[in-house]
Amino acid sequence: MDNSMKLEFLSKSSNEGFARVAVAAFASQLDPTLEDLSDIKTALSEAVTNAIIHGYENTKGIVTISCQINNDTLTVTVSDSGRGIENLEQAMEPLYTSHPEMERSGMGFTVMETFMDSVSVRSAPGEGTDVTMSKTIKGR
Amino acid sequence: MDNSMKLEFLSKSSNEGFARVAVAAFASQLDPTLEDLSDIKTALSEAVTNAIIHGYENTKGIVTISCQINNDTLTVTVSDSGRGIENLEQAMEPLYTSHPEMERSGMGFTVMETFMDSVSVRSAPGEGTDVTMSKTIKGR
Amino acid sequence: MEMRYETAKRALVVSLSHDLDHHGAASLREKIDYEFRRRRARNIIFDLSALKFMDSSGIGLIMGRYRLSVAAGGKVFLSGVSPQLDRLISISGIYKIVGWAKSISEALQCL
Amino acid sequence: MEMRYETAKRALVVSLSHDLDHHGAASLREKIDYEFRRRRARNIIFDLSALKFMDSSGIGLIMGRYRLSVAAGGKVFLSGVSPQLDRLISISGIYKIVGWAKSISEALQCL
Ligand SMILES: Nc1ncnc2c1ncn2[C@@H]1O[C@H](COP(=O)(O)OP(=O)(O)O)[C@@H](O)[C@H]1O
Ligand SMILES: Nc1ncnc2c1ncn2[C@@H]1O[C@H](COP(=O)(O)OP(=O)(O)O)[C@@H](O)[C@H]1O
Repeated sequence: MDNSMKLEFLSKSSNEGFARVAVAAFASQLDPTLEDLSDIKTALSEAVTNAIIHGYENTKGIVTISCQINNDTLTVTVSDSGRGIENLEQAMEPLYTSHPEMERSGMGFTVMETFMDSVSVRSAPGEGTDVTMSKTIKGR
Repeated sequence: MDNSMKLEFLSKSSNEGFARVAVAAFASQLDPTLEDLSDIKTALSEAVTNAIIHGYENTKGIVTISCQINNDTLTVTVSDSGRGIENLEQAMEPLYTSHPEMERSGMGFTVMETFMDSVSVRSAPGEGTDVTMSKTIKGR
Repeated sequence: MEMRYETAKRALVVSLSHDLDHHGAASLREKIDYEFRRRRARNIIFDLSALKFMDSSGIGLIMGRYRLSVAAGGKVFLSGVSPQLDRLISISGIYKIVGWAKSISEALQCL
Repeated sequence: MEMRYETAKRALVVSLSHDLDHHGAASLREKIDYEFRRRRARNIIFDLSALKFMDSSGIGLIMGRYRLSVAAGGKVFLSGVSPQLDRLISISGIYKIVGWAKSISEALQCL
């Protein structure tokens, strides 16, 4: 492993911006383009927001972000120990959201899949959710 | 406690800049001035650099940064489980450095004390060092 | 965010800045809806040229304002869309329901 | 970082940018010392106007270059010092041994 970091913070929405900046600063070591960085921030923001609003349902919990750099690849895992996902297939469908009344668009997982090279989700109801995403930064 | 975060990363010098950006992004929630932010980044950079070069002596280890916001006060603890400090009084003297050949200036602790409101150090030889610093951000 | 109202076109022009994420969306929504109702507006133009970051919470915000305008017999336009934002908005599919314009004035002309 | 050599004053002008911390200091030191010796320079002017961040590793770097210049019978000047940097440099005490100038040209005149 070339480099790694782990970030834990309270499930407050005011930490969403902080989490994006921290992960982008870590990812900068791969010399990404501005577009790469924006992709990473957007995908991360989706996963962190989901942990806060769906995982912990706006109650107090800890969100954990682990990042690794291996060669040119950044791997990011966003974890919560919140309510978990009962029907993962349905959750990952574009436009599906369990909270339309909160004006969620149901596009979170689709955005992660579009902006990262790979996304995998492990979730158990009552235990929590881990979302692992990776992206390879092509040398310029 | 209003907000808190914990950051762990490998003791690589390339993480010094990342650590500064992450802590500054977290501290931004207190609406600090640019001068406050610069003070916090500078003090943090001293403590993180010390953990990497003195604590772990450039070998592989984990540096941990814990941050808390209580009302207007930011408290930051930088910890390593490296070699520790034998003579703390001497270490904290301005201009004292155990590594003049690495062009260390011996000003690290003095900078932390000047740029933060309080600094306290707990260290045990062979076990590691915790540096805790705090700064109150005056409302503008 | 800054808002202004174009009476002739009954259009609320919402200029977004900084980051549009879940954290900021709720208060933006409240302010926009308040102004929309107070002015008895029909149309909304989102000027995104000064926006630094947006994720799918922004898509949700735009979709919600679309419903509001449609209910008032109006339209929603987006202007100042950067290439990066364009990718996000494209995959969301909302270009099927909201208009796109190069600038605020072009959007006003389309109304 | 950018360097240029002022032959008339035997001065190496080092313009620093971005962040000067422990991570970057070693390679900067190597490059400056190489150029200093290659040019048979005597004096060093550090232009700090584009520097975004510096901690005590920068103080160590400047002190080390001071030793190099003194050994060659020369001086070190700092120019473009922001108020924030000025506080750091003041507490370090190095203003006792290095000069200060508003600009590179003023520093050159002092040599
Ligand atoms: N961390 C999580 N914990 C629990 N449920 C989740 C989590 N992440 C996503 N979900 C579920 O998956 C659904 C789809 O997520 P997503 O595609 O991000 O859309 P949105 O966030 O807009 O609802 C959510 O509405 C929620 O029901
Ligand atoms: N985390 C640490 N682990 C072990 N020793 C330390 C640590 N931090 C500081 N020291 C000791 O204290 C001395 C003084 O530290 P400091 O004032 O930061 O100056 P400098 O880093 O320039 O040497 C160091 O030279 C080192 O011997």
